[in-house]
Formats: sequence, C-alpha cells, structure tokens
Amino acid sequence: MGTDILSFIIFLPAFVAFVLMISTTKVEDVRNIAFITTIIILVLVLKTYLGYEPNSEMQFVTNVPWILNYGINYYIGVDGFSLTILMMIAILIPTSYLLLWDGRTKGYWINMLMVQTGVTGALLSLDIILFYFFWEVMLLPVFLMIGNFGTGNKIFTTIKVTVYTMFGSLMMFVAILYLGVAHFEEFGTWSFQYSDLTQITIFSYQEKFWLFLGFLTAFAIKIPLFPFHTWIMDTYKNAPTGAVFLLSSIMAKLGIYAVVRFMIPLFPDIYIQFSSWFVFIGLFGLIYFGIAALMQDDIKRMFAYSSASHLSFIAAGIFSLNEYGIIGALYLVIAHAIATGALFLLIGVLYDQTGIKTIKDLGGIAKQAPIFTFIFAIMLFANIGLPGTNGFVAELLIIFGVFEFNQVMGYIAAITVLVSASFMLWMFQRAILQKKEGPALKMRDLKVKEILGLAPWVILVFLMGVYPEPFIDKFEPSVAHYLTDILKLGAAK
Amino acid sequence: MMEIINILPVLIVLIGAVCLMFLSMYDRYSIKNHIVVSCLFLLLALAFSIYPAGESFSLLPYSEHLYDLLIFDTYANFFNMALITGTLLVILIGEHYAQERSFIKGEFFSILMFSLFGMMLLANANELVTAFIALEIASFAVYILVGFNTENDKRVEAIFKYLVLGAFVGAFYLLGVVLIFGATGTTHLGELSNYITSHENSELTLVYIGITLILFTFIFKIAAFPFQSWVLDVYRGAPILVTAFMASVFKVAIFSFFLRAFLQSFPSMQNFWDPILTILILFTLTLGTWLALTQQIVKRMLAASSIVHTGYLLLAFIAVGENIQSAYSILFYLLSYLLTSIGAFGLVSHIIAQTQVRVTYDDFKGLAQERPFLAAMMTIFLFSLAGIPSTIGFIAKLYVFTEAISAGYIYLAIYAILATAVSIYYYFKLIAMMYFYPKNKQFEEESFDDSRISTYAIALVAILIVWGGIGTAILFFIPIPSIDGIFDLVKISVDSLFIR
Amino acid sequence: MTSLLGYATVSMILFSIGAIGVISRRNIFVIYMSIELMLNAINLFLVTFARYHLNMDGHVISMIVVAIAAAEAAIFLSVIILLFRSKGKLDTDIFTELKQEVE
Amino acid sequence: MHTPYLVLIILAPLLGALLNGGLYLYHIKRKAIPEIIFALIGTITPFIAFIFTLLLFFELKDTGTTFHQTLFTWLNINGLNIEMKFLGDKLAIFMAMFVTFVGWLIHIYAVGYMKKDEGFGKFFAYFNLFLASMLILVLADNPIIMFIGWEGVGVCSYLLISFYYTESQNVMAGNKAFIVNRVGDLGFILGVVTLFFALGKTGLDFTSMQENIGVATTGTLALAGVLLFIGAMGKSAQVPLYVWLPDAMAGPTPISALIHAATMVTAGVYMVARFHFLYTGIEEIGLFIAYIGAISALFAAIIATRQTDIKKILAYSTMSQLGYMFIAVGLGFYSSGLFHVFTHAFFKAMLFMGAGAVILALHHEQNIFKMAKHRVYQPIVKATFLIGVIAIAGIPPFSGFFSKDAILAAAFQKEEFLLYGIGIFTAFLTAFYMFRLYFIVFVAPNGHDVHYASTDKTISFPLLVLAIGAIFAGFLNFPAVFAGEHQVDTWLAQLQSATLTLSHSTEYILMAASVAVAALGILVAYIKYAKFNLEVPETEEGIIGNKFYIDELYHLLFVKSLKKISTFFDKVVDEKIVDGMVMTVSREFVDFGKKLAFLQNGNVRFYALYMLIGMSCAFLYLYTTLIGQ
Amino acid sequence: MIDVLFVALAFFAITGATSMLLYKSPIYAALGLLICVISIGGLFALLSASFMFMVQIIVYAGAIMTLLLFILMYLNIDEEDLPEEPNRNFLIGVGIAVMLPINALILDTIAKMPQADMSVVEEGFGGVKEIGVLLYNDWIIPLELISILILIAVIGSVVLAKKRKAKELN
Repeated sequence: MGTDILSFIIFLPAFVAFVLMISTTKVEDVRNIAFITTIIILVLVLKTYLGYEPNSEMQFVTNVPWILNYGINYYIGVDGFSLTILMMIAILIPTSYLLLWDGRTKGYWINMLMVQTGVTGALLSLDIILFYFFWEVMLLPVFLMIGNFGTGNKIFTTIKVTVYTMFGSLMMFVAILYLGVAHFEEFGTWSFQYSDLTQITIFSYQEKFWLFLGFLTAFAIKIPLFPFHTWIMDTYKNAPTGAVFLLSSIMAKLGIYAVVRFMIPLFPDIYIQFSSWFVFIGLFGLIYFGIAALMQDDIKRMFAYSSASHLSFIAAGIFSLNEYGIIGALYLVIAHAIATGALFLLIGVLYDQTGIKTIKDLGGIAKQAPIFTFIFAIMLFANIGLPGTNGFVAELLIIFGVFEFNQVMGYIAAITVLVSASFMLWMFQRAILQKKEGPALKMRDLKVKEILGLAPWVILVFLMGVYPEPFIDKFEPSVAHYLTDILKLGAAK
Repeated sequence: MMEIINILPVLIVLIGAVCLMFLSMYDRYSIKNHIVVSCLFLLLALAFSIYPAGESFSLLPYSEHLYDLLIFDTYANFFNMALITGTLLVILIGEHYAQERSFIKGEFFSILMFSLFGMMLLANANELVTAFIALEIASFAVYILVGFNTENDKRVEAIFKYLVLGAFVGAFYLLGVVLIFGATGTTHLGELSNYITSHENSELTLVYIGITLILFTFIFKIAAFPFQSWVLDVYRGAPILVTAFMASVFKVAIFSFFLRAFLQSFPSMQNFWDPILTILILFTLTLGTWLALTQQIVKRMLAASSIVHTGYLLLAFIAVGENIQSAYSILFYLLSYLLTSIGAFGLVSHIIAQTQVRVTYDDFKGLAQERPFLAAMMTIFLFSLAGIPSTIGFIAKLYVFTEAISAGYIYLAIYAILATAVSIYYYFKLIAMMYFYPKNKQFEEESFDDSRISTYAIALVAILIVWGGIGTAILFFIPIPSIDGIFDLVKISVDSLFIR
Repeated sequence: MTSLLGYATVSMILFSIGAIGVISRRNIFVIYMSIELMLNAINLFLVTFARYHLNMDGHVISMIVVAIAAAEAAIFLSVIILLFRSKGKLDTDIFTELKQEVE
Repeated sequence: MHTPYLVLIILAPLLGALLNGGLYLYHIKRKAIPEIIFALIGTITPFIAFIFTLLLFFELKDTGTTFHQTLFTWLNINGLNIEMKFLGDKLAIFMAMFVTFVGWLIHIYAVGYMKKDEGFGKFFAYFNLFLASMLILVLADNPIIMFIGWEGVGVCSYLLISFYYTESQNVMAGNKAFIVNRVGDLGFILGVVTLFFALGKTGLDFTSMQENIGVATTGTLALAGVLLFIGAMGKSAQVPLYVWLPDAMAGPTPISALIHAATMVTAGVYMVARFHFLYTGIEEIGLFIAYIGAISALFAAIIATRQTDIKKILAYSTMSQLGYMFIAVGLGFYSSGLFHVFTHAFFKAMLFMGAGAVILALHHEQNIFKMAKHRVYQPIVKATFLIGVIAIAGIPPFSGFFSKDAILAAAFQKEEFLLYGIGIFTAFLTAFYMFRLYFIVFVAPNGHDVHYASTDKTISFPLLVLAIGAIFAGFLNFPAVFAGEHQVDTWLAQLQSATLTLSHSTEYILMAASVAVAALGILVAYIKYAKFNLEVPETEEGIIGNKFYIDELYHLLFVKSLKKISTFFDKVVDEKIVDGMVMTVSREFVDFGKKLAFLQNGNVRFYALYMLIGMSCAFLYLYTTLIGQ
Repeated sequence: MIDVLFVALAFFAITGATSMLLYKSPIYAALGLLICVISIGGLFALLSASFMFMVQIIVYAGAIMTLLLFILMYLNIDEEDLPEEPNRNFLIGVGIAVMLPINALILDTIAKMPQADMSVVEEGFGGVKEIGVLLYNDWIIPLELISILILIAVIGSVVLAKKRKAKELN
C-alpha cells in the first residue's frame, strides 16, 4: 500500500461491491461486510489525516499515466480542502449505515459502496478527466437507488435527475476538452492535469468566459444554485433515505469543492470579475429557498429547500474571494453535511416507523421518542447555526467574508440567522412536538446501535463549535495558498 | 515477409465461404456444424491477419498479376482484423438465435462469409471499380441475408427497399466513376492522386463532381441524412442477427474504403465538402435524435441511435481535413461502435431467440429480476452507447470530440454533445424498464438456459468494452496492454496510408 | 454534332429519365427497368469517354457494369417474384408495413 | 491577572446541566431517579459558582486588578483573532455576583415549585444550562464569545418557555421568543462585524477595542452602535421587539423569574454598558437609546394597567423598568442603570416568586380576579409581595427608590425634561398598577374567609432572602445627599459614567416629587381597588386591554405575508415558471420528433425522392462554387 | 451521315426511355426499354465499340430483356393488378426539377472540355482482341470478382425464390 493508500481508499469499496455482486450471500452478510469495509476506510482516512502536514502542498500523491496519448494520468492527492471533506465522508458513511441498518436489499448496500468510490475518487482526483470520470460514475448508483428503492413517481424522477445532471456535466466535458486542446496548442503536449491547465495563457476573454460557464453549469446544477434547482425537490421527495443522504450531504458538497478545486485556479480573473454576481445569486438563493421552505408540507421536500438555501449561502461564501468567506464556506460544508445528513437519516427512521412524511400528519413524536427528539433537536440547532455548534462558526465566518467583500451584501448575508430558524423551528413544533395520537404512537425510540452511530456526529457538532481552530488549521494554509498564489497571480496574469 | 501471408486472410475467408456453400448442400449437417466450420475458418483468417499486426507496412503483392488493384497495408490489415472479429462475434452471439430459427439454413453462413469477403476486399481495394465490385459483393450478400426468411412479409419488404435504394445509389456511384474516368482517364487511386496533384483546381471540376457522387454513396451506406430513411425499415425488417452484422461490421467496412480514398487520393480537396458535411452532420444528429426518441421498438431505437453515432463519425470525418489525428479517432470510434452495437443487437437477438415478443420497451420490463446477468450486460452496452465513463464508448467520444475541437469545429462538437445529452434519455429509459419495473406476467413460465456460447460471447464483449473504457486505470500497477495499445495500433494503421 | 457533348447529353438524359422513373412510378417492374436504364446510360457515357480518350478501359468497365446489371437482374427478379407472392400486387405503395408507428 | 476561577464559575452550572441532562435521559429510558438528586445537583452547582464569584469579588476588592483567563485560541484567521478568554473586571464581577446569587435562590425556589413535575430533571438541566450561558455572556472577553452566551440564553429561554411542549401555544410562544430574539441577534452580529472592520481588523476583545476606538469614523461607530442596540432591544424587550416577553409567561414561574427578573433581559443593558466606550463617543445614539427606553417604559406601564394575568402584569412592569435602565445608560449614567438592574433583580425576582407561590397555591390560576375569589392566606408570601410592590413603586427607603430616583435625576440633569416627564409619569403608573395588583390579589374583599395555606420551605426561604435584598439593596449606592458615598458608582468607575452634579436642593425637590407621584399612584389604586367588587371583574378590552393591537399588526405584517410569499415561490415560481419551462421544452422536443414520422412513411419512392432532393441541393452548392468561380 | 444516324439513334433511345416512363402497362414499358437499349447499342457502334455493341445486343436485348419479359409472362399480371398512379405526372415534374441541376452542372462542365474527333476508328480499337487482351491482363481481378458476384447472385436468387414450404415438408 504505502503511498497508494489513497487509491486503496478509493477502490476498496468498488472492489468489495463487485465481489459481493457476483457472490450470492445473504443480505445481512452483505451489509456487515459493507459496514466493515467502510470502517476500514475510516481507519485509513484517519491515518492519512494524521499523516498530513498542514501546508499548501499536495500530499500522498500518486501520479501514473493512464492514457499516454492524451497525457491523461491517474493523478490523485490530497490537500487541505479534500482532506477535510474526505474525513467528513469517511465518518459520515459508516454511521449512516447504522441508521439504514434494517430492511434494505442487497443492491442497496452495493450501490452505497459504489457511491463511496465515486465520491472519493472525484474528491481526490487531480487530473480533470479522471475527475470527470468519477463525477459521472458516482451518479449511476444513485440513479439505480432512486429507481429501485424510491417512492412515488420514482422512475420519472430518477430519469429526470440523471438527464438533468448529466446535461450539466456534459457541458463541463466540452469545456474540459477545449482546455486540453488549448494546452496542446500552446505547449505541444497533451495534459489534463489541472495544475498544467492553469498555465494556459492563450485564451481570449470570450473563450474564458464560456469555459467558465461550461464548468459552472455542471456545478451549479449539482450544488444547486438558483435557476437550476428544480430537480432536487422531486428527487429528495421520492428518493430513498440513503440516496437523499448521499445527494444532500456528500454530492452537493462535491459541487462546492469542485468550484474551489477547479474554477478558482482555472479562471481566476473571470471568477473575480463575476464574483459579485454569484455572491448575489447565493444570497438570493439563501433567502428564496428559505422562504419557499416555510410552507412545505412534505418534510423531505422542506429539507430539500433548506439544504438548497444553505448551499446557496455556502456558494456566496466561496465566491466572496477572501479567507473568511472561503474557510467559512468549507467549514459550513462539513457542518451542513453532518447536520443535514443526520436529519435526513432521522427522518428516514421516522418514515420507516410511521410511514408518513407530511408535516401536518406528524407530531407527538417527542413523547414517544425522547432520545430521537434530543438528537434531532441538536442537529436542528446546528443546522440553524446556534453558537456552540459548528454551524455557528461557519455562518459567522461567511458573514465576515461577505461583509468584507461588500458591506451591503454582508448585511443581507446576516439574514441567514433568521431564515433557517423560522421554518426549522416551525417544522419542529408541528412535526415533532405537540400532542398527536395515531401514527405517532407507532414511533419507536432510537436503538442503541443508532445512538452509537450518531454519537460521533453529535460530538463533532459541539467539538467543532467550541474549539474550531484545530480543524481550520488543517486547511487554512491551502486557502491562503489559493487566495494569494493562485487567485491574485491568476488575476494579474 | 512472404507476400502470400498478406493475401491469405482474404483467401481463407473466400475458401471458407465456398466450403460452406458446398456443406450447405447436405441436409445432414446441422447448423451447429456450419457454425463450427465458419468459426474455424474465421479464426484461421484472424490468426493470419494478426500475424503482421503492429508493424507498419504498405505493399502491392504480385504486382504483375494483380496490377496494383489491391493494396495490402497496416490500414487494411487493421480493418481485416476488425471485420473478422466482428463477424466472429456476430456468429458466436447469434449461435442461439440461429439454432432457434427454422429459416436459417447452411447457406446463411456461406453468404455471411461471402459478404465478409467482399468487405475485406473493400478494405484492400485500391481502385474505384474494384471497390465497387467488392461493395456490391458485400451488399448483395447482405441483401440476401436481409431477405433470408422469405415467408415473412416484413423481410421481403426490407430486402426490396434495400435493394432498390442500393441499386439506385450504386448507379450514382458509377456515374461518379464515369466522370472521374472521363476527366482523368483512370480509376486507379494512386494515379488519380498523381493527376490531382499535378493539375490545378479549374481543371478538376469533373473530378469534384465525381467525388461528390461517390461521397453520396458513402453517406448512403453509412446512413446519414438525407439517406437515413432506409435504415430504420431495413434494420427493423431484417433478422436481428443480420441487423447486428449490418449495423456493426458493414459500417466499419464502408468506412475502410472511403476513408482510404479521401486520405490517400484527394487529401488536398478535403475541405471542399466541409459546408455540405456540416449541414449533413447537423441534420443527421438532430433527425437521428428525434427518431430515436420516438421509437417504441428497441431494435428501431438502436437503429435510430446508430444514425446519431454516424453523426459523431462524420464529425470526426469532417475534421480529417484539418488534422490527421481525427482519422485515428474515426478508427477508434469504429472499433468501439463495432463492439458495442454487436453487443447490444446480439444481446437482443439472444433474448428474442426463444420468444417472439421482446421487441418493444415494455417487453423489457422486469428483465433484471428474470435474467439479471443479461440485464447487467445490456446496461453496460447502453452505457457505452451513451458514452458514460468506464466504457469504451466514453474514450471514443473523448477522442472524437477532442480532435473535432482541436480541428476548430467547436460548435459542431457542442451540438454533438447536446445530442449525447438527449441520447442519455432514451438509453436510460431502457435501463429503467429493465430494472425498475416488476416482471411481465407473460414470461414467467418460460425457462431459459443462459449457460451457452452466446452468453459467454456477450460476456466477452462486455468485458472488452469495460476494459477498453478503464484500460489500466485501476490496475495501474499491473502491466497489461492499455488503451494506448489500441491508440498506437490505430496510429500506425492510418500512417501506413502515407508510406508511398 | 457527334461531339462529346452530344453523347454526354444523350446519356445524361437517359440517366435522368431512369432516376425519374424510380421516384415517379409505382409499378415495381418499371422501377427495375428504370434502374437498368440508368446503368445503360452509364455504359453509354463510359464508351463515349473511352472513345474520347481512345482508352479502352472504358469498354472493360462498361462490360463489368453489364455484368453487375445482370447479377442485379437475377436478385431483383427473384425479389419481384417474392413480392408478388406475398401481396399479389406489384405496387410499391402497398409495401409500407415497416413505416414508423407513432403511439 | 490570570486566575483559574473564572472558567470554574461557568463550568460549575454547565457541569450541572450535563449531569442533569444525562441523568434525566437515563431516568426516562432506564429506571427512575429520585427528584432529590436532580435537586441537589441543580442547586449546588449555582452555589459553587456563587462562591467562586464571591472569592473573586473580595480579591478584587483588595487588589483592584482585573482578572483574565485565556483557555485557547478559538479562531485565528487573518486578523480575526478570537480567544476563548474570560474577563473578570469589576463590571463583570458585579454582574456575575447577583446573577449567581439570585440565580441560586431561584434554583432553590424551583425545587419547591417544580415538585412532582415529570420533567423535573430536564427542568434543572435547562436551568443550569441557562445560568451557564448567562455567565458566559457576562464574563466573556470579546463580543463573539459573548454572543455564544447571548444566543445560549436565547435558546435556553426557548427550551424553558416551550417546556410543556405538548401544548402548541407554549411552543408557539417559545418560537416567537426565539425568532424575535434572533432579529436582535442579527443586529448584534452586524454590529460586531461592522465594528471589527471599522476598527481595521484590530482584534475583537473589549480592551483592544477600547484602545482603538479612535480609529473609526463617527458615522460607522453610530451605525455599529445602533445595530448593537437592536440586539439589546431584542434581549431586553424594548419597543418594538418586546412582543415576545408577555407570551413568554407560558413557562413555569421560576423561569419567568430567572429570565425576566434577574438575568436575561438585563443582558441588553449589560451589553450596552460593556460597549460604553463606543456609546460615550456618540451622544445622539445614546439619546436615541434613552428615548426608546422611555417609550418602552411608558408603553409597558400603560398596558400593564389593564392586564388581568398576574404574570403578564409583572412582565410588563419588567419591561417598563428596563426602559428606565435604558434611559440611564442612554444618557451615559451606566452605573445608575446597572444599579437599577441590581435592585430590580431583587424585588422583581421576589415578586415573580411570590406570584408563583400564589399561583401554585391556587392550582395554576393566573387571572387576578379569579385568584382573589378563592384567595388563601400565605403570610410570608403576602408580606414579601407587599415589600416588593413598595420597592418597585419607589417608596424610600426601599431599594427601588434610590435606583429609580437616580435615573430620574440624571434625566433632569441632562435637561431632557421630556424624558424626565415620561419617567415621572411612568413612576406614577407603576405605583398604580402594582398596587392594583396587590389590592386585587391580597386585599379586596371576596366575601368568604380565607384559610391558611402552608408554603414550602424551599419557596419561602428565597422569598425572605430576597426581601432583605429588596429592602436594603438601595443603601449600597447611598447617594451623596444623604452623605452616602455611592459604593456602586465608585465600584463601577471603569465605565466613566456621568455623575450627578445637581445641587442638593434640586435633588431634594426631585426626590420629593417622585415620592409624591408614587404616593399618588398608590392612593388612586387604593381608592379604586381596595374595596373592589370582585363580582364584576375587569376584562382585557379596549385599545389598551388589547395592547394597542400590536401583536395582530405584527402577525399581519410578517407572518401572514411571509406565508403567502412562500406559497407563491413554491407553487408558482418553481413549479410553474422554472421547472415548468424545463419540462415544457423537453416535452415539446419529443412531440416534434413524433411529428417527423411522415419522413418514415415506408415508401421506397419517397425515400429515393429525399435522396434526389438532397443530392440536387448539394449540386446547387457545387454549381455556385465550381462554375461560379 | 454519322450525324443523321446519331440524331436518329438518340431520338429512338430517348423516345424508348420516355415511353418506358409513361406507359402504364409493364409490357409496353419493357418494349420501350428494349428499343432504347438497342438504339444505345447503335450508339456504341457509332463510337466504334464494336464488341460492346455485340454485348449490348446479346446480353441486354437478348438475355436480360427476355428474362424480364419471361418473368412478366410468368406472373401474368392482368390489368386490375396494375397500381393506380394518380400523381405520376406531378412526380415526374418534381423529378425533372430535381434532376435539372445535376444535368446542368455535368453537361456544363463537359462542354468546357477540349473538343476531340469522335469519328469512327477503323482498326485496333474496341475489337474483341484488344478488349480480351486488356481484360485478361489489367482487369483480371475485377473479372474474377465479377464471377464471384454472379455466383452470389445465383445462390441468392435460388435461396430467395425457391419454395421453402415444399422443403419444410420432407
């Protein structure tokens, strides 16, 4: 293994999934094996995390040629950003297994493993074609999951989400190829490593703009930003819990990550020039989705809107072009992943027990399941950025960032304090608290297994909220590196 | 090396065809025997064509007898390999279908071999008339194969349409040949290129017209707009095995000659047709997409989508004028399309071998529960057709689009990408049918034996496709031949065209 | 009068008539004849050019074309027989089973 | 001077909260735990905090050096350096002192009050948590850490108000409190951010801010000041963000006592005092604050005169007292304001507890007239309640008199006679409605004799302690007129608050005036209510009874309209416009494809025709290029 | 003299072709084609392609046309089997319009080509011997291929036309 530890982390789940696919084992065994796999990966990631020195360098790099004729390499490595998110994924997934434990089929677990490979690969790949490779691949298991285990109008939904997102990524694909060609024309050699692609200087303004747009389409759909959001509503509503969890708390984050990883270095000047627009769109989305979430009746759909709102806020932070904003955004990426992930999983439990997901039919849960309610409340408060939870640190930093970017927008950004609180608490009141007979009585409290699964998340929420510095130290250098070296220089270029 | 070796593959196929013809006279030889015999011959031919593979050569053996009408170079060799492999796979996958269907007799394989012979000649032809005859041999054989089941009205109609239109276009090809002959006094590609290089444009009008007419024949055979109409009907009407053969192998063969002609003889005139081709590509992509979207029958959908793929190929073809790289990309794409379409059509043939009904989208419902293995294979093929990463289709698209862009056809490339985006819809619809619906009641009592050669052949194709898509990405620490191997093969094949 | 252009004109006219026959007539026999006519026109063209260049390759090619025409005839006529067997008519417009069906 | 105790002050109740919470979960999931354990944990931890505070207080008294304690660097990004650091200067210790003390007493009280309640353990967990966050707020060294406490008390109040969560209106009240507070927090955050950038990213802790205050322009400072004050409005229930306070009475009484009397609501005043260096720079903002305070005071007093719910009356009186405090701090008399906070803590807490005791005795009946009907005899409660009422009415020598009078004098000295007028009138109203309350509940004849009802020790003990405080707390700031030496003012000298420079004669006059006004109020109340006929109780009607319809107005403005917009976004913009467009386009695309079926009519001749047409088009192109050239 | 012949033959050829295009009954059409083919043969003669002249007469006029007529008789199609062709003339019009550019372009180009004497050559051109020599040297491969082509055609016509039912029985 040695230096290939990252490759191991990436491909172990896929390998296991493949073996399980062809073998004919019972569902329980499949689940246990899958769970153990994720645990192994968690350990490996932990090893990586500790072995990582906080500086702006790429580390644990593996770089071997894949398709020589086009200079496409199998080129992976971590830096501050990816490491943090990698850690997040590695922690989130195994615990999510514990909450999905019962009543799943074999295919469900295999798909979960596949997705893990996809996201990890996309996260770690530094060759842009490789990135595209994983970026597409990670969608397929979700396609299958929604179609197989979804509810309601699932087939329409799954085809819609697939075509919608693939459309975006194909736009990015053209842009990628164009970049490669440009690199070839300028330097006479093929290369798709993003570090090389950033060296290209021959672009005219128009070209850069359109390329930027090409990338943006893909990421804006995945995140999603304002006009491209309509797919998530049906998807979150109809998709099975696991898929929603993956989509909301991991894949959407990859969209953000990709913006930082590829769009900042590739098109710094366009990025700077249009940042104010995107900050605006982000803030608009924050408020728009927040308000739209208020009157949702389907609880999953409401959370779809709420994640959209948060992610728009994250995007605003990313585009605010300063350390506060970007660090805050990345911090919120993790915070939101934990909080929303937990909430979706808990709602999954709720749905499995009671079989209802309309807010007005729920209620009275707190009496039945105090511990469920307890954790639910913690995650909810983390989600609305209560001081002491990690959400607060992130939101505070983003507000600082946006404020530094532009004072007026800073004032708008602070509205986040209000937006999520309003609809979240209202939902909490109607869905969980109050007194209701009937379906609520079917609700059971969390099992010990599930509590153990969620415990690390709860701890993280508070740990990261009370003592954020060590976590931020891990990726602050990378951010600084991006801002000073890449962004400023690129703008100068 | 000995000259005979170059000619051997073609000869072997011919001999095989004749042998099978005699074999088919006796009723006591079952279909199985025919399959075995033809496979033996094909394997032999394949062996001989693989023997010189990898080295770059271009020679005119037995010049004093053949009078340079046939040329043997790496390019032709590449195509010979592809064609033979394709035919072999078609026969192996179709083994099930061939044994289930009563109308398939021994002649079938003989004619199949004849058409293969014609196609290989086409790849080797170095002269317009010879090429036409080779093309006619191949086409005639295919006509017959299409109409093989004479009891079925659809078949008859299909062969009728194919025949009329083929002959009609053939006449135009001949007209083109005539005009070129009239202008230059020769039909030999080599001399033709000399003539073209030695005269300037104003004297070449007639040649231009002639080549345009020949180009039309080419476009007809690969079924691009406005010559696409026959494809759906003929593919639908033909026995699905033949459809697989036409869609994959025949298309490759067509490209073999015309690409040679355009690269070798009139490279200087390439860009003259760009405006026409641009329009053709736009319409081909659009129309193909629309037709594919609206089909109910899976076979027709695949046929229509093959039109779209033709569009991609033409995109690379138009780019050849600007950079030779895209010629490589054409060959690679052909290879990937060969495998994929054989896989897809062949798999459908395997499924409908026992039942008559698996034709429409709805009939595929619940296949995953019923025959999960086949469903998985089909999924792989559809992914490859849609160009999803981890299949060879993705690499091929990457290749084609990259070259098109670097040739400066960025807008066409974007258009093609859009077509791809739509194509995801109709391919994934089928996957959804297979996986997300409960199984149809009417098939439940049927029993399947999936442990037979067809299945293994399908699996082989699927493995090839995935390997071609992933190459050595995963096993990057194990030295097995990677995608680059194919790239290099393609390179030297194309380069061998310019040796003299 | 007996110039290259004259012969060319004649053969082109014949060729066009053949082409028009294919698209305008419904009788399958006539369609077949039209194709034969086109081939003949091509032959005439070839021979004309052979004379023009004093290059007898033209003759050979036209012979080959004749042979191809003959082969085509064989297939074509057998198909015609098949068609007549299946429908008892020789009308192209009734052979449209394979047309696109829209739900 | 570094000290290890500061954090312990906070940790003690926090630990209590954690313990209680954990035990409570165990209690409900596994096996029951006797209440006494919760009670012990819940009451001892605040006491420990109080002891530590006391220690520091005496040390501070001797040495006079302020304490610091840095735990770790909370955040350090590019100038934004936030230490997890606590500051124990005189102001903080002063505040912490009575917070812990009163808090402790209220905890004890709660033991008695919450007896037999199923949520006993949970209650104490919340309670300790509340105290902990309040102490964070008080002891924080920089506004960010302060904000943690600030929000902490907010969420605790949310949890406590919606303590009986099965009743939806309780939860609603909790939500209201939380959201309205959040509006304030919005202001607070923005104030801090503005200040941070206004001071050129030079640190965020109070000391460095105080040093660099000169860097910023007055304009930005004014902005920051207003924004911060919005935060104070939210917390301290000033106009217009006061609406949550009356509803917050939904919670158990000790909560009201703790939240409203002693601690949470005074946070706003404390915060303004903390930022005194900011406000001294900007007089007009101070004036604005003072007026807001005055308006709130008057407004609340007026409403209180018509309320029938005992706790609501107390709540409104709290609000109006807070108004006084803001008048003081607004005018720069920080120490006077804080002194009022101090005194107010005692008597208001006591009043709430007394009310609670009565309510408890009457099985949770809160309407004063109904209470009067079946009144019970609780001598201690009655006595202490009377003391409290007198104190709040401002009758010397009770504590309320000194603190309130100082504020009025300040207003007079600043020659803000309007403020003075409002203040004096509010004093009259205060006396009136408090005594109205007293007379109705305890005095007015209700026909039948009242039987004795025993009061729990845990309830009566805090009442008595506080009563002492209510009576004598005033002397801690014995004014110079009576040859006192303003201990509190001198203690809080660091605030550089303005001092009274009026001549003694005027002071005497002012005192006389306020006393007279108070007496008048009591008189009116006596005439009107001492012999009040309980058969015809007053009801909350008329514009005052309905609190000027402010709640309804807000509901219309914010809640209703927001819901409408939300539905519009969801149902119209998203489904119809955005998604509708996407889906329509794709559907149209497919339909058009279906229209193309005529190209596939299956007729050979037409296929041939297409081909020919295509060819001839190509030939037209050739004609133009070849012959044209 | 030559010109007269040329004009006459061309006229016959075109009329024959036109009649083939216009006559409803396939028999008449076939006869029209026959006239056309024969006159084309005449034109071959004018172009001093004596061998091709023979081939034309024998193969076309002889073999193919006879075969065609034979099939016609064999299927003995009677009048009512013949399809109605309402819009034939319209389609012919369309066809002419479509074919015009092609003709125009080709003929225009050919008109630009240098003139050459097209009179009859007596010796050494287009005779059996010369063609034979040419055929069996330069063009041997196409010749062989043609044989294969015809072989396939034969097999094909057998496969297609033979009555399968009878075979199924035994």
